[in-house]
Amino acid sequence: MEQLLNIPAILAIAFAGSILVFVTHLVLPRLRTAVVLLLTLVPAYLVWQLPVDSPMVYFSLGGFDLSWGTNPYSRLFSLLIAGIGVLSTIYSLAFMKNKARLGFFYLAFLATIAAMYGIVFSQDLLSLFFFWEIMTWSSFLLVIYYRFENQQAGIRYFVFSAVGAYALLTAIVYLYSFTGDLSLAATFRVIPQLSTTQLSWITVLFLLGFGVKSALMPMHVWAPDAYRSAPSPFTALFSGVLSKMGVFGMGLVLFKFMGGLEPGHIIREVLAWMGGITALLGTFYAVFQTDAKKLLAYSSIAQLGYIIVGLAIGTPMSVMAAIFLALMHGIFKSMLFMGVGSVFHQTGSLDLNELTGLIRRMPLSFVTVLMGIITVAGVPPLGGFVGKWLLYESLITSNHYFLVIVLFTSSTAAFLYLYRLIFSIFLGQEEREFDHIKEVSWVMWVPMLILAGMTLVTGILPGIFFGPIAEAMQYLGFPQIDWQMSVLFNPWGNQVDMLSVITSIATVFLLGLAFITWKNFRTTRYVTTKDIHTSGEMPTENENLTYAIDFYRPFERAAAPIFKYKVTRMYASFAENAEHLFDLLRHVYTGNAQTYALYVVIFLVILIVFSGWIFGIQI
Amino acid sequence: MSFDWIKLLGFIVTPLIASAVGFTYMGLSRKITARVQNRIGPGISQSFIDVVKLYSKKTAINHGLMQHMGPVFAITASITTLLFLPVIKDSIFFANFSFRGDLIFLIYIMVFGQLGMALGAGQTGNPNSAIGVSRGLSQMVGFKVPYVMALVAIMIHAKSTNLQEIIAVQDGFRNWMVFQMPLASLAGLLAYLGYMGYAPFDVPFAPAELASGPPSEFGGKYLALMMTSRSIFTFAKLVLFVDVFFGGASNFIELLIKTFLLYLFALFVGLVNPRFRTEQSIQFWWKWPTAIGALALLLVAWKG
Amino acid sequence: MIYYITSIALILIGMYAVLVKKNLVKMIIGLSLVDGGLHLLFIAIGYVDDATAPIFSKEGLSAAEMVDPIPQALVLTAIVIGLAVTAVALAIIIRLYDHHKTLNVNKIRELKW
Amino acid sequence: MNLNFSPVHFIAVPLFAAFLLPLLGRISQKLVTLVPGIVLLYLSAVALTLFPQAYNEPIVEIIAGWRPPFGITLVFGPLAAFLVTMITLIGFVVWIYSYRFIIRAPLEKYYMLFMLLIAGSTGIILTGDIFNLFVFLEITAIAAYSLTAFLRDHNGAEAAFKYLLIGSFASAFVLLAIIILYANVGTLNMADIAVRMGDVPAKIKLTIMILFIVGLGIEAELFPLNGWAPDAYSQAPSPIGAVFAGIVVKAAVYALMRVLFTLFDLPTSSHFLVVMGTITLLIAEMSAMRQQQIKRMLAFSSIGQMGLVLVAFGLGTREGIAAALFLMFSHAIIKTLLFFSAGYLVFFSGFKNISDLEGVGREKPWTGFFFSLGALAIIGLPPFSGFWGKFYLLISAANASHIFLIVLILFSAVIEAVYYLRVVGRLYFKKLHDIEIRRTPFTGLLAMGILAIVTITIGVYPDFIYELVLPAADELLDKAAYLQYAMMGQ
Repeated sequence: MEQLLNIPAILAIAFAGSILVFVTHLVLPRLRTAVVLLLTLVPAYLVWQLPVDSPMVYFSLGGFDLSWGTNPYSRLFSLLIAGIGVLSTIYSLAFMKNKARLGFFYLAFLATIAAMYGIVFSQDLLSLFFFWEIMTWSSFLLVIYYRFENQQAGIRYFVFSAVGAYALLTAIVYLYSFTGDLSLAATFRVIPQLSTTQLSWITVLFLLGFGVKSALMPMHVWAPDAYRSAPSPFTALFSGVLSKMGVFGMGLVLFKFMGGLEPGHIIREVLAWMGGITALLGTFYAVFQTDAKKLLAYSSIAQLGYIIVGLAIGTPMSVMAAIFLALMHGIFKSMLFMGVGSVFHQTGSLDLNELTGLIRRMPLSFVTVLMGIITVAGVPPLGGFVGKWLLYESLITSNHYFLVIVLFTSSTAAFLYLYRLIFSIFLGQEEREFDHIKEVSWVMWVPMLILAGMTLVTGILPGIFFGPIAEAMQYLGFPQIDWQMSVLFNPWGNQVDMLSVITSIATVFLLGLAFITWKNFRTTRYVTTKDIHTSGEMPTENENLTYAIDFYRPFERAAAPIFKYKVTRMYASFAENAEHLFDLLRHVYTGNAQTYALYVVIFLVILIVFSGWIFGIQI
Repeated sequence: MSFDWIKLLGFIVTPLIASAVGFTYMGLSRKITARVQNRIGPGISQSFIDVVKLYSKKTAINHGLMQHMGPVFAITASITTLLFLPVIKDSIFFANFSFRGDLIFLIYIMVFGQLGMALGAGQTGNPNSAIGVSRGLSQMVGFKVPYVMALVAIMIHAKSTNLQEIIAVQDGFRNWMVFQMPLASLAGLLAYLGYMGYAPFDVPFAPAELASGPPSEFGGKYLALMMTSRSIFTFAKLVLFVDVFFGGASNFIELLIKTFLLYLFALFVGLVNPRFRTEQSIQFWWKWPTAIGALALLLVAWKG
Repeated sequence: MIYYITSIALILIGMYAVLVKKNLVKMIIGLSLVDGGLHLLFIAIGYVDDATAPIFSKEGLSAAEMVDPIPQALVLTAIVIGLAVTAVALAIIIRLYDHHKTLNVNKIRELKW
Repeated sequence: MNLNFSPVHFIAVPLFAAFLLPLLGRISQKLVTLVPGIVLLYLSAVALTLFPQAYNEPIVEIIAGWRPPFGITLVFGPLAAFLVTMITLIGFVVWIYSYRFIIRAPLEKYYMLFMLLIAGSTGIILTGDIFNLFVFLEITAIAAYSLTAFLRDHNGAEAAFKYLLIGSFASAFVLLAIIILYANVGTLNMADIAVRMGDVPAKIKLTIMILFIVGLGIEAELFPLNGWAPDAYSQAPSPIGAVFAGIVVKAAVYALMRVLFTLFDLPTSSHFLVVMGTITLLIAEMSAMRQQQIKRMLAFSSIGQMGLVLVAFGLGTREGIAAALFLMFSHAIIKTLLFFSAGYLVFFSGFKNISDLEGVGREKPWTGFFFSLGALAIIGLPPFSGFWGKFYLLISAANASHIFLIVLILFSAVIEAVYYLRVVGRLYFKKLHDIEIRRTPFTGLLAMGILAIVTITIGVYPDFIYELVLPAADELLDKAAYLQYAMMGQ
């Protein structure tokens, strides 16, 4: 009985929590912090102690039989939600301090988390969609939280989400017309009986729906602005976890629903290539951003491209890579958004051309961002490397040669924006105007450093993720997968031992550090960043020589042909033309009473004249 | 796991030998360059003298922690790369971690040092450093494309991502990748030019224009460590290319010959070429080398 | 038969007035004509040749000799309704004239699209 | 509970109240505002009392002692019970809202017409006599014309004239249809007509049906016939706009469906309804996209929703009709909420332009909140009632294999999302114009609050309504049973 109540209890607490916080904010603002903390920690704890295969909860709503439950796959994602959810909530406590409309903020924030729990626990398509939509509008509310910012971002986000959600809905009702039952179990049973065409349509619709949320190109245009406009604690959750709901759904569709789609099926290949192109173009766009959050937003799009490639290829190794990357992306991208958010919180700016030399002012944020970019870049020994390695090896061993090139190019280009991010914000010459900047309060840096620690741990011992992922993949229909705590290996038998890697790196690094610190310790001087020579001259105090504007102009020139076509512009012109058409159409309402009367008579005449044809003869 | 003293010794000695070879090559390159330009040039040992001088300098300045650690990052990456490379075929002494010398891992660990260096250079606040980094990273995107194409083609050909197995496949002169897979090798060698950073692809470090670019604010122990790292790294890169394209080396002499010839190739190309602008070099790599690499990939895919 | 023809003619004339005449009052007259035609038609349906009014005015009058009483009752109601509509319409037209100083339907088009 | 309520109350009480109000106006204005509330409260109570009874065993009330098929009957089955209850409850909420809304205008006229509207609408739903239906339709229409022109400072007269002109066409066609019908079957009781329909030649039957479709379609806002609707909605006072959307159109749709389902065989007209409904939906949503005036936009949105309802009816399956009824209910609630909140948001502005809304949301947080909530609900997002309506509709469309239809419906939903969110965006994002803001009185907020709570409650627990609409759908489909009890066994 206790276990039976667990999932409903989690969802009830989580949803009631969002409303409770709203009320608390109105009635007793002092208690708000405590209530927020309590209402994120309690559901997170309950999620943590849920058994992997908790019994299903069945109930009926609106004439449909619904069910909730957990399985290894959903548990994996629920833990991601719980973890990042709690950390970003804690972070938000300090970030949002003294901001306006906190009740509204936490209402939407907690509702989003609750809806995501709902999505992963849903064992039927209706609850899935139900929570999916709640997640959409609650996150929409957060995207438009800063009211004076460009509302276009919010509407674009919403419209794309709506299109995606409706694709999902179409697929769901279409499936329902065959099954007559919305539960996942029944759906899985019926799917083998469908024809290939039907199956393909359903798959494509589902993928469209989930693809929008995971910002798959060309459905990504909402993402940069939406990520940019949302408050940073939420962006962390948004990019880190919310976008993973799309991945969650894709995994479900590609392996659970469409078991019939063997690896190499055209849909899989197309999806994989879309993911690859997303990864490539997302990275290239990120290189030219001058806004830190927008840069990270494009980076998110690109990283999700990798994940989608892995899922689409569908070999055991690639799926493992994809899910691993999904978890890693949840960790490192929320960490990066938090780090950049801290900078924004202290300086009020996200402009890479304006910020400079903050490393000594905000060392902990710097460490976070540093770890973050190393992870994103996929450089060993941090966790990002593990995911990338698995993905590349799986692509090579499954004969996706050109895809691997695309991904590789993308990840090489990723160094560009990553370096620019950290360089422009933290490195370069220090500015007088930033002298007063201090490190953020511990409430903000503790979550950041916890995540940074996670990237290191997963780099050395990726097995702590492999275990749950392997279980989840068994749920998805893969055979038992061998894994080891810290050794990666591919189907050809080649391997990388992360322990020897870390041994080597740590030993050399520590020795080198000891050497360079110990040697001439006394005579080594620290000088300011103004104490440099350029062409033999020293810059004066109010001169800033940091090279930050148009950082990659040569690259931009080289890559110019790629950016000739802008999909955003295409959508915009489509929307504009559609609106013109609509505008034209509404002129049928001429405003003249006589015209309307004429319509009536003409309609009547048409009906009578063509009655046989319209109504059939058999009256 | 039994603890092998030979192995431990190997861990220590391999980098030392590598740096020695690296410094020698650097000295040679200066000499050769001078001769080509009809100068006498410094002695071959000049690089050794330089680095010893730098190490023995008493004072050093830094602009913050990141600059302090930048050279450490660099040397870490260089040595780790080296340790995972099969320097000499089947040698226990040089084996180190090379039985796990995975190519993709190597590609990534090689960036580690460059990233650390770039960060260190970034903190100095010298605009030349930042410009150099910007150019270097941009160029990297250029040459990585044909480079990875070549490597992937070879990995598929060898049905392995492990360097030792790739060497094993190239047993015998005729089975060297240069002959087995000429297209991939051509693409790889063109990318190799970019990797080595000699003209025409030396715009990131252009001494006359950028005051050597990234390292321009480094001095004393920092520069010394960086130079050491660079010497090791140069050697490691040469070994990697020899391993991948020229069948590795079964003894030290063979290794020296092969690496030196490879080194000379880059040097000579540089000596007769002017400098490309950044976007020119990127576009260069994205045209012919990439096309050749793609062709190589297609061929390998077609062969199955 | 003549009733049917007359009533249909009335309806059509009314329709014509509504659809073609630009004057609001004429349009309302047209509506009234349509109404009148409909009422006449309704009565005509219930009409039986040589029958009396549906009142038991004489001894021994059988139901078959009377016209159908229901249409007549209904038409009474319909006439009342038509009257009410016409009254409202005229009131509205007065308001429109006050506001627009015209009765041309084409010129009263502030609400459109 | 042996109180002897009768369905007659639904017509008689408001009718009586309507004629009483002018007299009361002589005594006290306070009474004039209170009495309609009492009447509607009473009607709601009656409706709720009779509700279980109607679902058990339909109540058939005979007027003036003549048994069917000769006399006039009132049929209070599940369908009628559902709709009447909805109407009275919404009427009551509208009264709460109106309580402080109409201030300068002559109160007794307003409430008299409002009562007539209620009486007419309930009459349409309750009556079992086709001519009676016509009469109630006319009562409703005349009240509606007058209410459209109620505010002198708007273009009410123009809107009212258009409404009247087209409405008169509607009544003419309905009357003509009734005449032809009577000429052929010789009876006016709908159940009786349905029984005798078999003898009517197909051509004539078809003509009658077309006349009914056009006549009632005008009131039900079918596409080419709905030119009057946006004008009337936008020019009538805000509560009346809500009444049009929530009550009058619903009654008209009921009339159309009752005629089509009971008098004619359905499948022949169903595809027609689906197609016309879709066209109505699309044209209306597209027209709403670029509207300048908020109430006009709401009007087009209403038309679009009615298109959805027609589509759902047109599917003709049990789930389809249930979906249609659910949609009617949820639309009545949500659109009323939207009209209410929009009414106060633009209260100060003569033109009620959307551009006047800029920044108002921050000055009037609650009203803005309710509008935003209504917007989210009507787009069809969970957990609001709008979602379930659409979902049921889509499910039944999928069961009928109308995949293309689903795509069109969802396409229109996207358009809807765009224009509603634009307005919501303006409420909050733009700078406030330099205008005087009028506070929303408590009664207004109360009315909106009730509706908001209802829409969320049903959104979270739709069974509450869904279990009520299923028997109602059965009633509409099961012609034989209707004939059985409407004829009182004869």
